[in-house]
Amino acid sequence: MIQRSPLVLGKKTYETVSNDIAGIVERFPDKRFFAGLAGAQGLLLIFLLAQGAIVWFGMGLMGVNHPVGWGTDIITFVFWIGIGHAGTLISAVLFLFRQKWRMSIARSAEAMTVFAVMTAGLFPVLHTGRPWLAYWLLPYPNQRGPLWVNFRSPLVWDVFAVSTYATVSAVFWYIGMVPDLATIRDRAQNKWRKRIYGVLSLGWRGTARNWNHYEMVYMLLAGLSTPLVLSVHSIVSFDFAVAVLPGWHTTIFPPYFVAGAIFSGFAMVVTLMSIIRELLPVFKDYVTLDHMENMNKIIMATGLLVGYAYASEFFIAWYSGVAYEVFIFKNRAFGPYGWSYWIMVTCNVLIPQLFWFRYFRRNIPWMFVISIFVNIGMWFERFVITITSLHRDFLPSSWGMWVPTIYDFGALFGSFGLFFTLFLLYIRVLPSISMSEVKPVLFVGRNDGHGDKGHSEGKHGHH
Amino acid sequence: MDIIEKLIQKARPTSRNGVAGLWMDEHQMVEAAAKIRAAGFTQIEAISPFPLHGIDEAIGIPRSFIPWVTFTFGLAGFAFGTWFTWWASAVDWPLIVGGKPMWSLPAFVPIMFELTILFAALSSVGALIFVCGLPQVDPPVIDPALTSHKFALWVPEGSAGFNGPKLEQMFKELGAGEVKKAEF
Amino acid sequence: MSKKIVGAVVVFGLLGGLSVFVWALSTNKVVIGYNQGYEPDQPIPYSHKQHAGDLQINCKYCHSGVDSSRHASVPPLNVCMNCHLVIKTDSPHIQKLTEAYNSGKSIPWKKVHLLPDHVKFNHAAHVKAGKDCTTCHGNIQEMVVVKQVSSLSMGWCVNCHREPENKAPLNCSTCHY
Amino acid sequence: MDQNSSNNSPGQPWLSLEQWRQDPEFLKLTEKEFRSSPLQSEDGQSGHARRDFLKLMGASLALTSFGCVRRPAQTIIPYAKKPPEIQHGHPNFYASSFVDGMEAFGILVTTRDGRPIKIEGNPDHPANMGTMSARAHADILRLYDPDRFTGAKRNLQNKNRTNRETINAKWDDLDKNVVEQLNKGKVAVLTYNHASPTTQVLMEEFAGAFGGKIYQYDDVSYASLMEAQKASYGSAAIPRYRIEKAKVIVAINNDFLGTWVAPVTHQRQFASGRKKSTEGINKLVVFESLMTLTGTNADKRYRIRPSQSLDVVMALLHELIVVRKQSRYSADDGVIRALSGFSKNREDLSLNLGELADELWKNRGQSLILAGGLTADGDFGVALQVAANFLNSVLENDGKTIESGKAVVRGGPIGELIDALNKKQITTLIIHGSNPVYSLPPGAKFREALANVEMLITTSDRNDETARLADFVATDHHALENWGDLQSLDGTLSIQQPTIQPLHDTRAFQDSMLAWLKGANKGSAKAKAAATWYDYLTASWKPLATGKGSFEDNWNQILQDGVLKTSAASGGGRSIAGNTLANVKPTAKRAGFELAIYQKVGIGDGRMANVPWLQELPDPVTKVCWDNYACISPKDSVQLKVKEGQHVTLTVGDQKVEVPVHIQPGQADGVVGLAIGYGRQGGGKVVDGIGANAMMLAQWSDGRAITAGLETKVQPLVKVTQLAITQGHHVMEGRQIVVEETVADHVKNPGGQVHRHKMKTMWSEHKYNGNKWGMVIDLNTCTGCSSCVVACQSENNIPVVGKKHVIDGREMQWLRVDRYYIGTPEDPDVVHQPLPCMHCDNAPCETVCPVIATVHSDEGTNDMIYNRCVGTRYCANNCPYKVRRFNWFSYTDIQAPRQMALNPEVTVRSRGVMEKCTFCIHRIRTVKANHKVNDTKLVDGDVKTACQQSCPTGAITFGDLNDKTSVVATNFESPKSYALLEELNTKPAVRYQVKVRNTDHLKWAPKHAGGHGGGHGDGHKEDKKAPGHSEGGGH
Repeated sequence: MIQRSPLVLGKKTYETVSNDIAGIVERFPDKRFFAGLAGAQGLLLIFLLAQGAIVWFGMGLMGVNHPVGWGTDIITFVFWIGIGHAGTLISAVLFLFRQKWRMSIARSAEAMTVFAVMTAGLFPVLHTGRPWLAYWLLPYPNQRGPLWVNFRSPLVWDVFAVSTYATVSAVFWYIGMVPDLATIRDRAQNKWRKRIYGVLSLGWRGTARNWNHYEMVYMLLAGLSTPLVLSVHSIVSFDFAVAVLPGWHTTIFPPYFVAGAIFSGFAMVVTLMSIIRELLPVFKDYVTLDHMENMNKIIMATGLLVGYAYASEFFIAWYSGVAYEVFIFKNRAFGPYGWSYWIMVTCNVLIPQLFWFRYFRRNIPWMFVISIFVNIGMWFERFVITITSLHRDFLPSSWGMWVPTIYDFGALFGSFGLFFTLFLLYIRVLPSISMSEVKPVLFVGRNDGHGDKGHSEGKHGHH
Repeated sequence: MDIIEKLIQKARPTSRNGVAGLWMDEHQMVEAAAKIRAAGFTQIEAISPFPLHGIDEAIGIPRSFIPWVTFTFGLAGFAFGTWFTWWASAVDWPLIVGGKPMWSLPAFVPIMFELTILFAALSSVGALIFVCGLPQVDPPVIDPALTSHKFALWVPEGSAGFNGPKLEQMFKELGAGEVKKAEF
Repeated sequence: MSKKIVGAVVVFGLLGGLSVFVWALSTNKVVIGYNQGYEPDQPIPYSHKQHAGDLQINCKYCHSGVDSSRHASVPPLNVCMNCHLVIKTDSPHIQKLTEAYNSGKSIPWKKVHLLPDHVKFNHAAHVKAGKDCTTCHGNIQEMVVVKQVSSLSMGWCVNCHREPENKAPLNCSTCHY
Repeated sequence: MDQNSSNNSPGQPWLSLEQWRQDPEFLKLTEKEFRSSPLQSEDGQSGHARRDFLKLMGASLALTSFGCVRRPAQTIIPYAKKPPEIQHGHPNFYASSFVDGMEAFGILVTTRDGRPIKIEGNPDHPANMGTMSARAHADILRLYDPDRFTGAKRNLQNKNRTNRETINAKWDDLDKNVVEQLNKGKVAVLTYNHASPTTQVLMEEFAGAFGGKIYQYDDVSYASLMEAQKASYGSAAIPRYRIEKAKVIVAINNDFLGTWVAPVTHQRQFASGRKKSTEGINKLVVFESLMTLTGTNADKRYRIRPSQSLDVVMALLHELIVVRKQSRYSADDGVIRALSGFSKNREDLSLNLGELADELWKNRGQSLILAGGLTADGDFGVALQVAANFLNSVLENDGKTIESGKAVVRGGPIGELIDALNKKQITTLIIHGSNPVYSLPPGAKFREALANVEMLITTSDRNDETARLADFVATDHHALENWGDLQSLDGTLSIQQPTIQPLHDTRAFQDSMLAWLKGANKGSAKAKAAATWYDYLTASWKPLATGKGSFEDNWNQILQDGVLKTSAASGGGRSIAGNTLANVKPTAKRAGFELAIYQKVGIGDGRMANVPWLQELPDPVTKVCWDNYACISPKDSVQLKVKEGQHVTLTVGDQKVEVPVHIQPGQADGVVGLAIGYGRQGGGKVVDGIGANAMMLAQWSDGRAITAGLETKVQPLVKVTQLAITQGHHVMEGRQIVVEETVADHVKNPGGQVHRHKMKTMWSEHKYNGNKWGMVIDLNTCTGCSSCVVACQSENNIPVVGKKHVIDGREMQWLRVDRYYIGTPEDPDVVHQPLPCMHCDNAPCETVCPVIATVHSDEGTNDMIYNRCVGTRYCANNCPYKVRRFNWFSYTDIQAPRQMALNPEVTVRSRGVMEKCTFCIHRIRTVKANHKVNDTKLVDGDVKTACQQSCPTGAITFGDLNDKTSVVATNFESPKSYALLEELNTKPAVRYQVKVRNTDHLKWAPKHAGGHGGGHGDGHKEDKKAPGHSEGGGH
């Protein structure tokens, strides 16, 4: 067995772990936090203004037109949904693979998932011409006959997939948080804090019988979330793959989208963790360079997968001999939107190659910059898919161009405001590292006195 | 204020008196639990800030039944998804959509799948909440540190084979840092 | 344990109630938001009970478009005046009618049965299919003030179209275009 | 002089300028004028609230309030006294007539509850046989134009008519002033071609009574054509062209299919010769400078400069008479001498016309030479027409493909009027129906000449350029508000009857003339007996409306028919007056660019340019709307280093205009084209400020506007504007979109060039047991005229979005006509393809709609349920034909009273919903409901879509595909038919029939773009060179 480095630095004990993590919630935040929150809320205000104007005056404020019926809203929807994959992946898939290094980042990654899916979920609603009627997409009994929805439409699949995903990942996140909320409750000196966290913790008592069921449910949720997370981006990719459009109508989309989602999700986790490590230095003990390096390795691997998908799309287009396909891919790379294609390739395939070098994998500023590039690249991937396929399809007469307006920028950048507002609030009011999961692996890789490794290992999923 | 207090008091779960022992080290506690059980104590509760390896065997907790709930409801979700998509599209109001058959089974698979997962996941969580008796309002706390860094064993008075003094004695012998009568 | 039972009863009771409500809504047992029962006062208190009920005037005498047009049409005042030039001319209401007729100003009747603009209903086709006026409008011959008896919701239309004996089309474009 | 009398003093209103400024009554009047100005929307009160039909508006569908607003209550206001012919929910049709330039034809006006909502062609009228031009459809919006004058106006002018104040005039005051002035004599009436015989009689009577003279001026003049007819045949009448009889048609700078003389008739005639695709299909050879609609339909097309038009005719004559020694003139020295004078020009022309000459000679008596039009109306304009007449007579076409026509001369030429004005022989001028101040070249100095009249009266319906100079505006009715009669070029008499009470306080010009005659106590007994113009008209028709019954019966019958069926004159032969070539002299060679002013198919002479439908109608050739622009050839654009939309200054003499450039493939090098009808300053809110007035560059010579062959300097500027172009790309990229066949191929194997696919499906298809609606569009007869586009827009309440939104790619027309270039940008072939919703059996749009807002009916139509739509736009993305249109904003806020033209049968769409072609489902529903109610059976031809009804060439057939005997079913299954993008297996219910080009080889053979295997690599080869403005400024 290879001697591994400790998962948690700083010779923590159970008590100091509680102090560290619950302490973030218990202390009054510093100025940097409020500065960050103000910035995020400024962006959120832009989002509200932009989307409010669009709802009030019409979708025409954005750049969408004929033939490019989908623009920033859908691109950003897919972008955020993609981001929302890393959390469940870390908490569920890595859990099933017994990856102990997931423990300290799982909670924040899950929170990121929930907020990203919330942000994403707004876009399909707001991109419709009549968002106030978006509830018609739900198959609820009604007085129209009743009239149901079209279960053949990928958008209805989306409704089911995204809402199931949002529900399950929120529940997963919350159930995981319950014991930690109980910790905060029991530590609370302030009556109201005790009450609020008392309610949030559902009165969790931590008996062995409860832990028995709890662990089982946690594993079941992880097991259910794994196919779910794969299905969600597969179904989002069906939005495109089920259409007849050249450039959309491809069978490679589900795995390609899932790989891209993991790619972008991990990049976003790296981005967030790089920020939080600076904002809350206590995190440095829990989210160590080893963690970051692991994630960077995954980014590089999925980056290669995505690069493979880009290449195979071109190959298949050529190999199929369908002129429409051939044209659309030539147009992608060398047409009027060719620049976006090359931004995508550079950011997603070329730049992550730096992670072949240990230096870049373990250097926080570098990985921060690279993760930002990956985020940009992944936004442009969806841009390339959406815009370049739509703008020149079957009949040349209906070809056109798409030009963004300030409302497009408002919707895109504003959505970061919503996401970061939620995330920053989460950091301050909820246990941002899973104490009940970190404590069992506290001594992994440590040679100091307390207990032997074997004892604490493999507590989860023992059954 | 008082009203809230009163409401909380009313809604509190019923608790029993018993004897609790508190440990700082989880391994000692697990070993102690096995020994106490061997000594004939029943209805032992082990309280810990995180799940403990080996405690189930130590105090005789059987494997959780929740997977059966998950499976049943997952199946129900699948069945509901299959039936509902068929009924709504082909029976209740059949409409010609894209030249596809009224019952376009391949197109309904995503719905069926998502409903399977949704039903299974929510039922599992529902079962957890039900079986753990959650939510509980202001449950009794033996020691606030039990959700942080301490570990406790607690045996209720009146349980089969209960012997207060013997228990206290054993707790102390097995390394409990603190032994006390406690409501739980 | 008793608390759990109370909780379970409450939860299942709510779920059951919701299901019944939803079932009632979608089968038109209960109607929300469709102005069923709307019964406005008209500028002249014209009584269908008196004209169609007691006097047994055929509906088509006034609503002449009903078997030939999409609209049953509210009669022009000259139809009223066919009789009321001589009948009950001392009534203040009839005097109001006569005045409106003579000045060419007409009467602003309150519309009772209101379909949204995106619904196209053809009276003639329904009359041709053998539907009696009362099927939708209720016992109009007994109404002193006309009241919207049917919900006129889409489900109400569709459920009648679904009856096999009506052989009515169920295309969306039957009514919406 | 007291103030009141000065106000009313007709002779010197401009002298009272200072006085009336202090007059409170006048101030009040001016105030009122501005308050009730047509530019402000709240004039509903004074304008038309009093109209009867509006009482019904409350009941008849609050059209603009689409949505679910339930209460507060609406009211039903029935008629007090219902006119017996009106039944709520049923349209009434009134036969009437329409005149546009030289063209007059019969129309049927659909009215709902007393308001006209749509104009259709009158099937009984021989000129159009039920079909229509785009402009005729647009006439309905001219009726509801908010910029119309709401009554008589008076302008208080200063001495030079450069400054004025407009006030409302009372008709009585106006009449008093006018009559007083008329009694002074020296009267002239300047009229347009109103095409009305009875109006002409009245006008002549009127002019005679006041010792005046009638002059004629049309915004687009056919003076040179008529002059040449007179020179060649002794009569200035425009002849009747029998294009359907011609096997070879040669058009020399003549856009007879688009704009010249009577395009609707010409299109039908041309198409009937086109339909004979297996035997004797006609051949159209076009020589032209610009790319016109006619040029796009050419089988063989030559590019010439405008000044070479005459050379082409003379070269053909030379080939026939001198080279081939054919015809009776082969020994005529005079003719040969005239031809020899052109040897230098023939050399410059350097076209090999021998083959064409042979073909013409072979088909003599079955050929037709059409020449001239604005684009060839240079100083050689008359000579060109004379030569063309001569060529036609050499080819023995007189009496066969050309018959003598009815004269349409309404008065003396305008040149004489200007002379008379300058000589101060006229003190009172009445201008009726034309706008010479706008459309005469500056060189005519008409505006200056007007300073010499004491009183100028116009009948303008708006505050246009001419009306602004008038003292009185005796605002005329719109034609749909007025009685009248029209005579079309073939002599057919038709009736124009009002279909609505006048919307405003306007008066028919004929009534004005009668009133003024009465006021002066003059005129014939008939005029004196006539209380109204209607009386005068019926009195005049007494001798015509003969038949079995009484006059009333016959008159009513004529009103019902709309046309006097016995009146079409049979055309006669005619003979040319010998050698008419003596005066035909070679034209001087031009240096640099030659100007070619032209008419657009949609805008025409600009008379209806304030109708937004026409502004937004993409030009059939350029696909640009909302602008005029300088067309230059691709080669010239390279030389001048200008790009699409870059501004240039065009300079002719000392006149300049600044316009953006449009690079037009197929245009002759060294030519710059500019459309008329733009640069208006008084046309109305829609048109004002758009483009530049092309006539500013035209010259005035010999009483004729010279609009072509003028040496022009083209100077590029820095400024670039985007042109609103509706088509994104202009070549087919090697895809099977429009399939062309040569005649030889087509005869051997019709449809043989179509690459067909064997499609397999995974599941059984749905059965359509009742009706299954389908459409076939014959690309061979479609000329691209775009009449269908406006017909659809009018029928289906389709909004107009404006230039900005068209540039953004948000045009709303449900039916678009795609135009593709084939071959090189220098010399492409052109094809047109109307593209409605395909109503695919396997519709991709339906599959992806989450809320079932678009589904199939059991009659095979793809229905769009607006009220269910939430607007995801997924359907539009997934439509391979891109026919779906989204309401990006709320387009329901239509300026009053234009909303009165809305069709109550069709739901007005709100913001955020998708819409598209419905196959006119409301017409299907109405017809089927009527059959049900009347216990009758649906037969083929009962249901016509709006586009089908409007198509002048009958290229669109529609009906029940399950009825195997129907025309559409036969066409649908014909081997000539193919489904667009068949390889996608969408199974469209619309099919196209191949285009046949009467040529030996095509410029490009369609390659197949879909599925099976390789071999398509070289499919784009030719296209590489093909013209493509890539994105061309649109979108």
